[in-house]
Amino acid sequence: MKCKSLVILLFVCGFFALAAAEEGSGPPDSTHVDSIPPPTPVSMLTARDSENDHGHSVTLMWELSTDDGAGQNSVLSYEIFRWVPFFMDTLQSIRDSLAGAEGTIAEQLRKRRDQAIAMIPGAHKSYPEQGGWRKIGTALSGQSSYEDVGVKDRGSPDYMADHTDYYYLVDAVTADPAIRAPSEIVGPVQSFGQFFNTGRIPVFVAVLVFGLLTILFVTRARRGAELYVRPLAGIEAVDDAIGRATEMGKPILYVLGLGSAADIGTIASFTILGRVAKRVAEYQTKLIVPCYDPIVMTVAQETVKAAFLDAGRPDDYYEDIVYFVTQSQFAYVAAVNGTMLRELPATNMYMGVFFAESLILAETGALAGSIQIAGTDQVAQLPFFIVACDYTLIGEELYAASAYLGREPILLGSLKAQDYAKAAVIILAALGLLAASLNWTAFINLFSVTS
Amino acid sequence: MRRQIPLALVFIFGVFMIFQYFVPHESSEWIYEFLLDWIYIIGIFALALGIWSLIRVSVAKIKTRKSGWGYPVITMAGLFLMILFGFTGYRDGSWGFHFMTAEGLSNPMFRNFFDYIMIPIQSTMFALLAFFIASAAYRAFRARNVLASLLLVAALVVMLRFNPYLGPFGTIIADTASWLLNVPNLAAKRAIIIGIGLGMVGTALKIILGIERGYMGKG
Amino acid sequence: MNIFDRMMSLDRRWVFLFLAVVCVITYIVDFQIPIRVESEVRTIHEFIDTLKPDEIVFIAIDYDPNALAELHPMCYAVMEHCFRKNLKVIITALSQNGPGMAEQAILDISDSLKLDREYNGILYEGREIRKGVDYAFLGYKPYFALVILGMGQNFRLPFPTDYYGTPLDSIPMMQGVQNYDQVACVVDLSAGNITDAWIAYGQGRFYFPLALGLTGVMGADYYPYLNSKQIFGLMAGLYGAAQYEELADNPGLAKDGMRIQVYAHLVIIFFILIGNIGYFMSRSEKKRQGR
Amino acid sequence: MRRTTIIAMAVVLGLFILSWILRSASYVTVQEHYLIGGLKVTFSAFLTLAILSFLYKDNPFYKFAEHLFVGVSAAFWMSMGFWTTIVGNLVPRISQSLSEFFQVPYQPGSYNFVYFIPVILGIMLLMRLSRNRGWLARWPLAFIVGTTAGLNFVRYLRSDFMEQVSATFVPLFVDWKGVGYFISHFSLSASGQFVAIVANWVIFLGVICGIIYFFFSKEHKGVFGAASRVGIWVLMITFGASFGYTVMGRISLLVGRITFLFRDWLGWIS
Repeated sequence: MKCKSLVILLFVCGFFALAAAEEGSGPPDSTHVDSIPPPTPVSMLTARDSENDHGHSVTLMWELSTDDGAGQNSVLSYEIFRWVPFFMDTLQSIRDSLAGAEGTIAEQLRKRRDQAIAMIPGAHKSYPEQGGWRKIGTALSGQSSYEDVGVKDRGSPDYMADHTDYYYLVDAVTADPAIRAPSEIVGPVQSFGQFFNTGRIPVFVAVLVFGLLTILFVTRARRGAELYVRPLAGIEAVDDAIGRATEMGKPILYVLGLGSAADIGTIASFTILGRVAKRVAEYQTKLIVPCYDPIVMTVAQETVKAAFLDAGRPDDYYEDIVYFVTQSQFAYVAAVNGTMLRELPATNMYMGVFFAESLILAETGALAGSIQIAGTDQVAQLPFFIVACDYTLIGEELYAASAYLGREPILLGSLKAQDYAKAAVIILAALGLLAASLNWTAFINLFSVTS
Repeated sequence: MRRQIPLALVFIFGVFMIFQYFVPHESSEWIYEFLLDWIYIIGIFALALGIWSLIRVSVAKIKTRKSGWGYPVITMAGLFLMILFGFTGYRDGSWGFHFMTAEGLSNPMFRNFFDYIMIPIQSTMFALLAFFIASAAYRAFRARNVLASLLLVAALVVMLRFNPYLGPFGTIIADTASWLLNVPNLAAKRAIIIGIGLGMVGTALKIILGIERGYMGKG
Repeated sequence: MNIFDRMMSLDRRWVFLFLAVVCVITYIVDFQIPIRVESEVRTIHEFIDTLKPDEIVFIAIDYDPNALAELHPMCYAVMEHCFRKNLKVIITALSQNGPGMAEQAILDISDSLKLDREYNGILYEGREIRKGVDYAFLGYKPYFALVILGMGQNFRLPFPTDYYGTPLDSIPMMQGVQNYDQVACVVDLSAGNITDAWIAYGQGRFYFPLALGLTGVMGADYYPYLNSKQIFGLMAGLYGAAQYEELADNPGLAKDGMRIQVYAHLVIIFFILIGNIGYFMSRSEKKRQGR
Repeated sequence: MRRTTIIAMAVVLGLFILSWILRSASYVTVQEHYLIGGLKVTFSAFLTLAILSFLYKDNPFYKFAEHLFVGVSAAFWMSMGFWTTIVGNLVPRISQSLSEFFQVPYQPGSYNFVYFIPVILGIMLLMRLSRNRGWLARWPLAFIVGTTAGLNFVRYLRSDFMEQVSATFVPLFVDWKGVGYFISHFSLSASGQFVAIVANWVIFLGVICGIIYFFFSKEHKGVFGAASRVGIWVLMITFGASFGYTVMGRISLLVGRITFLFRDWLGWIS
């Protein structure tokens, strides 16, 4: 809920930034509106550089007007003003002429613009001479802060340069825009970018802990420590399925899903494909891999080719084992459906990222009488695979599958690291529950990532 | 060399992206945006490879003249017609290499193919799910054991949540259904998501460290 | 193969056929099904039903065409109910495509109001509803949060004129109507974050009775507001709309949709039961034969 | 066999033409020729039925629609990708003359040279087609995989791990307010602290047991095994409930197609 209202606030603020740029839509005919007594202004207005950002931003905070939500209850919004030197109009005029310019003139104008941008900090030094107050945004009643991020375009007169002195004031505004109360002026304040985001320290610690755990267990595994892994039905089925396909003389269909090569789920699927392809090559069974994403297709071709090489059968590899269909969800599904009913594969494997098509594929496969093994990290599609497939790797099991299939100690070692992390989660959850019940907020705050 | 350089690239870019996350400074954000743009651009080159693969597979099927060789001809016809519509257009009084104009698409046939071929097939494929969800339910919801029974009962309760013919049980079922959807659902999803998070993080780390190279065909 | 084995392994094409036939029949044949009504919809209906003639209901039509299927039926049901009860209605549309939705609803409801109808055993005579007398459509203004806040002071601040350009002061039904204080309740029909603004900046600040109409997916997120009494009623999705139609005895789009849904669900449940009966019977049969 | 196929084809063709004539006759719009309008609706309906026929069995009509869809959609995304990414994003950054050719505004900038890197990487990717230089294609792939692995590493650590863990930090002490209503009505929708606390307990235990189910390196025996068993129960209940919940949305999709066939095409319902 909190998150949702925050989104609204941002949304509204964004609109107001636009509104400030336009302005103009003046007060309506307010003859029939009762006259409103002037409200009290905001107090304790402060301005400072926004934390943990890339600069170009100043955060204002204040205490609400006593007439906001209380007192006369007349304050509807706060208008934020920044002192802007007339020099910024020069920037605007350069921008205007740049819009229509071409060739060498544009080149010169661009140079002039860059010079002008370099002069922004100097121009702000002239405060309070040679400039004026400009409305830069609005905060709704009840809000006691505002983040001024200016405009990202460096040529714009609203661009906020770093290391520049800015001055602000905030008006408490009533329903009648003419009736308002200005605050005191704050400034100078400068904005600048940070090199480390302190709000993300908890994530940083987690990265370190997790990285060290993984490296620790991988090195231990490399030294040859015995590691137990519990059996997973879906994984054991893979070998049987390949054997079955060989006996029946029918192909194996491997679907990588709709993910791109950027999805870790797809990358995990490549590894599984590699293992499957190797065994397929050994057994000399036919493999079919239709692809949705062209990059995924390219990687899958590499994977399968190398697997055939590994199995000592490079001559059996041909390019069209892995082929591209189309990058359209349902066209891809239509084609894979057709393949399933025409080639009648002994086994269908669905590994990777899937969306609504999961059930269409799995039901058609069941119709064709194939054994089906699925694995996905898309929580919403798990129910359909569970219902329609013979074996399903649920979430994390998909990632564990590559280690299981390879039985390599190094990969199994990293599974151990994941298990320790899970144990840590359980302990933390228990502690967190105590903390929440006893109102021990310090502990809870350890985990809050603020930006 | 042929294997080492790609692995080094993976390591360098992987580590860079991790550090980038903690550095809010402008220069770090610029590089981040550049890198994301690059991926899209490389993706288009890859798409050319994809289309090439589609054409090759289709042509190979046509050449064999085995039964059904006519269908790849339809694929190719659709492909080349749509490419023709997508890359030619009418603007400023002449036909040429255009796509959009101020009035919209410069070749209206592109839009027509989208509206009257792609849309109806796409939405019908999607609508097939209504049938498949029914057949999957019939086939799989059997009370064979504890797990299957739980699956079955939960699905039945939720499917009956707005059924008007249940009399006094209606409210209880509706309440139970919404409780199931809000409470255990949240628990299970969270457990799965934490597991997925760990699996993803572990896999990503293994990729960056070069332990997991299955995607390069080296297990 | 005995009957139970057959029940267990029906060709799935029977399932497809049965489902298709049921969906098409329930789509084409217009018959009524009962709808079980939940208390959160009943409160809305009761509230509006017990208002006296000429009281004002404020209907905020804040959705776009993509949520039309779920929210339009609610809008029709509530609006028709208000007009039949001789209430007056103020309408705003704070989402970009809202005015189109609102105008369509007003047009259709005016047509429907011309007919004599009997609802819940009471005969309502057909009548002409007039712009400015029975309803005022204020239109669309950007920055919904500010508009909601502004209307708390006076409707004339964000809307000096109505959607058609008539100054609010020349609209008969707006005489003496300043702000939410003169309105009996606000019904917000929205598919997005405008709902939050109505709760936070509208109800949270001016304390008028607020009821919500939402899409089915959003529903669960807003139940807490019912418990905290910030809203007095809530309709979620097609089912919520169907409940209102049921209460108002005015079957429409939502009940049509629910009819198909209920029967389609029953078909699926029917096949699940058949499969399970077959499974258990053939298993016990086999056990018996085994002995 | 062959003859029945031909008859079926002829019947469908006849119906198609009949529908075309009837639709055209009742087509009213001034924007386009009525024969074109009739053809559009008829062809859409034909494709819709062709896909639906797949439910009976694979057949030539489905194959036709499928193959047509694959070709058209592949070209659709290729055109869109070319015009938005190459022309919209790349060309304005790297070449003035090409920008003028495509009539897009040229956007010079001092860092634009970096946009040649993805072009080079893209060309390396195309090297796959060459027999000897195919290994070069691994470089761009390594770039993509490395970048996204790093990107996902931290982001998922945060969103799927840290934030989910801290979301389980909820108070679990029982507050007996509201227990009376819960018992008297046995209603899970009852408001009040008690039901909320029960929900918190269920969520907490469900999460713990669910996580235990995912342990790989420990045998699921004894207490641990029992917890893991509860974990998979919770998962199954959830999967069942989600499945049941999805039915409504899927039926709506079907109703959408029924509406198209019966209203827009056949014109039976207004």
